[in-house]
Amino acid sequence: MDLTGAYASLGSDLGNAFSLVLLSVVGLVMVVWDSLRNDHRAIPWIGVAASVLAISFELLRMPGPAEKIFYGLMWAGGYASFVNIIILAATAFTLAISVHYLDRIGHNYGEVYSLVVFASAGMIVLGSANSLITVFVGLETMSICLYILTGLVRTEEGSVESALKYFLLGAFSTGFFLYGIALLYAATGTLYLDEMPAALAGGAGSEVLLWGGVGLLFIGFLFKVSAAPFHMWTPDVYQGAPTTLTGYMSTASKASAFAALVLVVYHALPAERWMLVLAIVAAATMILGNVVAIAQSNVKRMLAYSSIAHAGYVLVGIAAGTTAGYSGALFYLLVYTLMNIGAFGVMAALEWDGHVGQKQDLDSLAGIGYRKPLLGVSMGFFMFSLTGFPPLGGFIGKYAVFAPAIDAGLTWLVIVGLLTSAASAYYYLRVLYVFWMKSPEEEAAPALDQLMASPLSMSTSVVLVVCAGLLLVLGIYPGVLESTTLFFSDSAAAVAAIR
Amino acid sequence: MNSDFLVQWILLLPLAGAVLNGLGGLFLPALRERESLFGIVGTAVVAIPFVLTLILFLQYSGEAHVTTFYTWMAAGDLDVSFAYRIDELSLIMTLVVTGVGALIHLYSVGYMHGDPGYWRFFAYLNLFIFAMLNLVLGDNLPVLFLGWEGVGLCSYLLIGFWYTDLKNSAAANKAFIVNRIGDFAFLMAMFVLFKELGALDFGTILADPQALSQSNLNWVVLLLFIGATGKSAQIPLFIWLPDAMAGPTPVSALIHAATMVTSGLYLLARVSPLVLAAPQVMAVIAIIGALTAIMAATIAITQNDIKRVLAYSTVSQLGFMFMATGVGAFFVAIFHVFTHAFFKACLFLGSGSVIHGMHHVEHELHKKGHEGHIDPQDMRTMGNLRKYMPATSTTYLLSTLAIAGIPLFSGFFSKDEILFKAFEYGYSGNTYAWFVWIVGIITALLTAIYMVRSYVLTFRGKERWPMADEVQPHESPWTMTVPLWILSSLAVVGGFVGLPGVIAHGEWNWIHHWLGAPYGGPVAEPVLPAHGGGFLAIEWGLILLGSAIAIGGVWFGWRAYDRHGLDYDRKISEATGRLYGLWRGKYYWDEIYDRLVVQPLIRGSEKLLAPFDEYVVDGIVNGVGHVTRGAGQVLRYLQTGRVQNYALAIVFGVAVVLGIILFG
Amino acid sequence: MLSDFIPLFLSMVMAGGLALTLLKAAEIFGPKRPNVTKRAAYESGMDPIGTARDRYSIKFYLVAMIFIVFDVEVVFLYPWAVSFRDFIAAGEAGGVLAVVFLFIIILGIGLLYDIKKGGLDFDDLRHQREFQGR
Amino acid sequence: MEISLDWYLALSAVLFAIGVLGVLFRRNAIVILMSVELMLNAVNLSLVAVSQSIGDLSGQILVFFVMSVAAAEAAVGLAIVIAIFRKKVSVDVNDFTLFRY
Repeated sequence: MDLTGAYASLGSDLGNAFSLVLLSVVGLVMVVWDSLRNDHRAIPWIGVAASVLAISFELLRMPGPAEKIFYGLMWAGGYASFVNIIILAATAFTLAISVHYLDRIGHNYGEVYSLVVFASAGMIVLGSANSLITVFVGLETMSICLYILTGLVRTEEGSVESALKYFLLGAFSTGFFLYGIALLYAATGTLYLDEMPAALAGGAGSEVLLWGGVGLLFIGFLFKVSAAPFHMWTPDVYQGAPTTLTGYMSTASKASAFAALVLVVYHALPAERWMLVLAIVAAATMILGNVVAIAQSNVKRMLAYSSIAHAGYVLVGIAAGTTAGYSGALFYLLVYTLMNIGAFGVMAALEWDGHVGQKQDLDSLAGIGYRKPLLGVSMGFFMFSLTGFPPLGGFIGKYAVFAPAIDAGLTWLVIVGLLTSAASAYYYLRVLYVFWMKSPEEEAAPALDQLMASPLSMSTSVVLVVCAGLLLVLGIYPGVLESTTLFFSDSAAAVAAIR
Repeated sequence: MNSDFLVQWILLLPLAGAVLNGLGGLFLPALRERESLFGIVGTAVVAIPFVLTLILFLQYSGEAHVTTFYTWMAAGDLDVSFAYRIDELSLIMTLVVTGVGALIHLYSVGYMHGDPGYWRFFAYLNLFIFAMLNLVLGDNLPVLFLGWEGVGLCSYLLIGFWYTDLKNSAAANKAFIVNRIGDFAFLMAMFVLFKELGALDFGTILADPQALSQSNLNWVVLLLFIGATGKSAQIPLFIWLPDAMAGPTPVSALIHAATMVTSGLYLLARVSPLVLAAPQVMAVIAIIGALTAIMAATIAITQNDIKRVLAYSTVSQLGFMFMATGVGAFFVAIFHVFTHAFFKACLFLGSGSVIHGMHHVEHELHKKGHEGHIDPQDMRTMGNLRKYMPATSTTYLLSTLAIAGIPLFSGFFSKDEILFKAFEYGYSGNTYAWFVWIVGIITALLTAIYMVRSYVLTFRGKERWPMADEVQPHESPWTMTVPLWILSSLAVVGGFVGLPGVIAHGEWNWIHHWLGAPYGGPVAEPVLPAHGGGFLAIEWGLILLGSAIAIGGVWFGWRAYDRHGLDYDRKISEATGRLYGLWRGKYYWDEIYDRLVVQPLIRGSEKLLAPFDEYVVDGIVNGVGHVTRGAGQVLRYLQTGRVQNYALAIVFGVAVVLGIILFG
Repeated sequence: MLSDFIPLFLSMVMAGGLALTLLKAAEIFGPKRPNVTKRAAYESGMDPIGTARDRYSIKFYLVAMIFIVFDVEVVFLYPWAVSFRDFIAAGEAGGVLAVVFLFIIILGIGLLYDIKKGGLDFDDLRHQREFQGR
Repeated sequence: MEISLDWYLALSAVLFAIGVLGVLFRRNAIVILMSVELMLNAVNLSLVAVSQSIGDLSGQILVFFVMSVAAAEAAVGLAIVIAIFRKKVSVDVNDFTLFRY
């Protein structure tokens, strides 16, 4: 075997994968720091600084051409940069809002932050993968960190229980996912995504192995993005996990899993056979998520079902099977990340020691808007955006995924989407109604006063304002949407050049 | 001055006011006590745009001017820009919105004094002005729709302003839900237009009505009209407006009388070339308008709540305007919008002043240990207020005469023009217009009667509240009376902008020349056959008839109620028998909706599903909501909490996915 | 084309059938003649004292777990060892050594964390309490 | 005698199915964990067999990753099971239904 020049491209590869390398190194530094100093004050801010640095790198890298790095295992630039920005932003926001929250619930350990950073590194691998190996490694790095984070509050029965559920079902779905990889490998003879079309064109493998493999592969993704009927872990896990980390799970991990799904269908599967499956799953997901969310009185659980519903909207864009649909889905993920991190951030700030807040019952939060105006106003932004009201980002996002689906002939799916998102207004606006238009109950007053005594932390306020502001900017200047379309022509050109 | 610059500030100032008042009040609780600050900011950000609009108006060259700030979304065919159109129609609407708006803001400074939500009120009101300006200035349907939704939202927030009272919240919800039905029709119309024409800006869609097939055109106009019935309170969607009186009175004056409720008329006038090309739909519009007008007028006669009388009067007057629209007289509809804005705003503000006074009475009575509770809005406890509130009384009387259509007052010119146009349209061979005309004549008579009734019961006769010799109301502060005086003077002279055709052959009908398409304006008109020389005599005859009806109505009402007071209601009720019950019961619209739509939905879902206790609110969408909620209640029980059931679901999903992908 | 799916069906049926059959078979055919002696725990012929389900110290478990993880990670060194000669031949020994050392350093950091957090301390009660208390 | 690829794939399918059924029907959380491991190893078998039959090494590389990931998963999984055993003194998954509906 000739290995001459095996490391020739290592330097430029490491440069291209700056965010990944930075996060991994910073994660290790955080572990070392935590072991030697046991000082959890500085640790989260190292992570925030690294994420911000990585975001600025990716912003500069994004307009450049997409390249394959590490022997074609991963992509860098363009599409990958955009996905990395979503993940890194979610990471930075989560680290910043977690500090105060974890302090209050008494579980502020250095490990938490390094686990978040490691999970993000896994997500970056997943979201820019060009090989099923990297998809698997990224997915598992992310998942294992998330299992631990879910069970962070070991002393709470609910937290451990949700960790167990998440772990068992996650491992179960990983089994199917891996089996899908094996079948696809048997059918195409390669694990590289962009080599699959050529292998299929050569007539290799049998139809059953191929499509069985694709189906099982989808299961893994659909589980991670909590699409129906693979969603059932979501409400239980989201309710049990620490609130800020729930926000992180519901956004960054979904974004990267969706990004990988788009990479798979865009690079590896030119045929249209999978469109119907995704369309049906999308319809089921939207209906189930929105309808059950209406019946919830616990805000965290309601937001969990809402995040299921939003996975459905993203799937609509992907099911369209066009580059416009993929770029719409990407844009939606960006918007969704901002609004969901924000919504969970508000709920985390409203969770306080005392009977009322911990239950996260909607009615216990009556009239909070006037007492904590920043939380009330920013929650207004997030809820309106989640509902899809103009001029906020959520509206543009819905447009971005629904319009390509109509072009692709999936009108029935879009009608389902529009009807269910109209129904979603009921439960989102009910939150605002309770926040602003309802007077608090007498018995809740002492607990509320206790909450008022603890001021909002600076970092939380900044994150909420930034999220709300970005939603408004994306809603008023949706130019970003057009730029996401470019990734696909870019990548396609790059693929063509390599072939 | 550069008109782009002016338009920009006309729009931005109210928005800035809303943001400043809202954020300032929210985040700086210490500031909330300083009412004058919010009042001054709130009023100035509407008054300055009024001045800017005046400048625009005076330097208007006769050419429509479109200002595009930036393109919001451009994807494929769809191009949505923040573009605003300055032309004759939008200018006149902007003048009304900012002018009347500024006066009402000024009035609110006094009216809302002492309310803990003072800052919130001005923030909402400013936001409303911003949304309304988007509605009237927008150059394409999406921007118009943005404003349309915005005013709906502000209306919701302001009706439910005193949200601690559950009744107000219910009224706000009702308005919101009913309006959503209209909005849905509006959206459908936009969808059809976009699908057929590929554009939504007025320049393109109005360029050629023939670009649409006749059936599509009919649908578009009908759907837009349904949208208009929601916002402008026509049959069958008018039921929210009387309940909307739960909001503070300046809100009723601004939103539910002068501006927002006329937006349906504005919309139809804006797309008048399309409407004219759909004559069948025009007939529907005219007949609905006529029926609404007479129905609301008959209800108004029986009401005792001063604001409800005015609310039904508004519904009735809006019916008049739709009558005009239905007979192709769009500019007359806008003319009536214009005059109605003055006298109805004045009437509402006057009633607010009265309520202000009666609140004082209630307060004093309470202090003196009086046991009973009086309703400060009930005319039965008022009487002889002109002695205590002379300014309010005079201005209310002037506006009453204006709405009744006494010659030379503003209402006379606009209402008479509507009746004349209906007659002329019928004369030109459109049979339904005769019906409209006759209904219009009767309604005009009823209008004069119920308005005089409300004036006489409130301001004349004897004091009817308890302990009247000890406790008396007093006149409101100047911030409230000044707007009353200004509005009432406008209500008196405002009609001279549209002198009837018999004078100088219509040459002095300024508003016709300003708006009408034959003179280069944006509002289309039907081409009617030329009439013979005798028609001038008919026109004079109609004017005399109109004057006679108005004077007769006022004379009758005055005689009846000044002499007999409240007793006369009983006489009317005896004379009309069962009909009176129907009127008093408001034709049982609410009950019918409840029986036919709301109850079946609720009962159906209750029988099928587990009992749910909360949020049993009336309203059609809430009924649907119950069904959806019910489904949610059932589906959530799939979530058993057992990990192996979830795993089973995954396996089921695997089977489905593989099944579809392998065999599908 | 349906014939294409026959192998899939067959393998599905076989898979499901065999699994169920084996589970059931053990239950049905397995002879069951329990008596007291048979049901007792085997403790080198002595009578069992107390329950066999005494809980062990968590430390055993911790060490076992750490051992498994580190043990399995070593699997990545095998391909390296096998192809090391090829790398030397290609003149890339430095590069591959650097990469492997990086790998080992990362494992080392894991070990460092473990030691510092008291995962390997059997006798230091202070550490133990801190570690378990969380 | 050469054993054809189909037999490896069939064996792998059988093992995988046993794993799935184990997850679905066993109550003990640790046995469920073992069943999951069985599923992963069934896949490993396929991967190695396919890799061998088409003469491509990447399948076997993936197997290394699967093995190390499985070890890490087992560590985390057992830690979670221990944590929940301390709270509820049970490893029966049907006892863990605090969150539902």
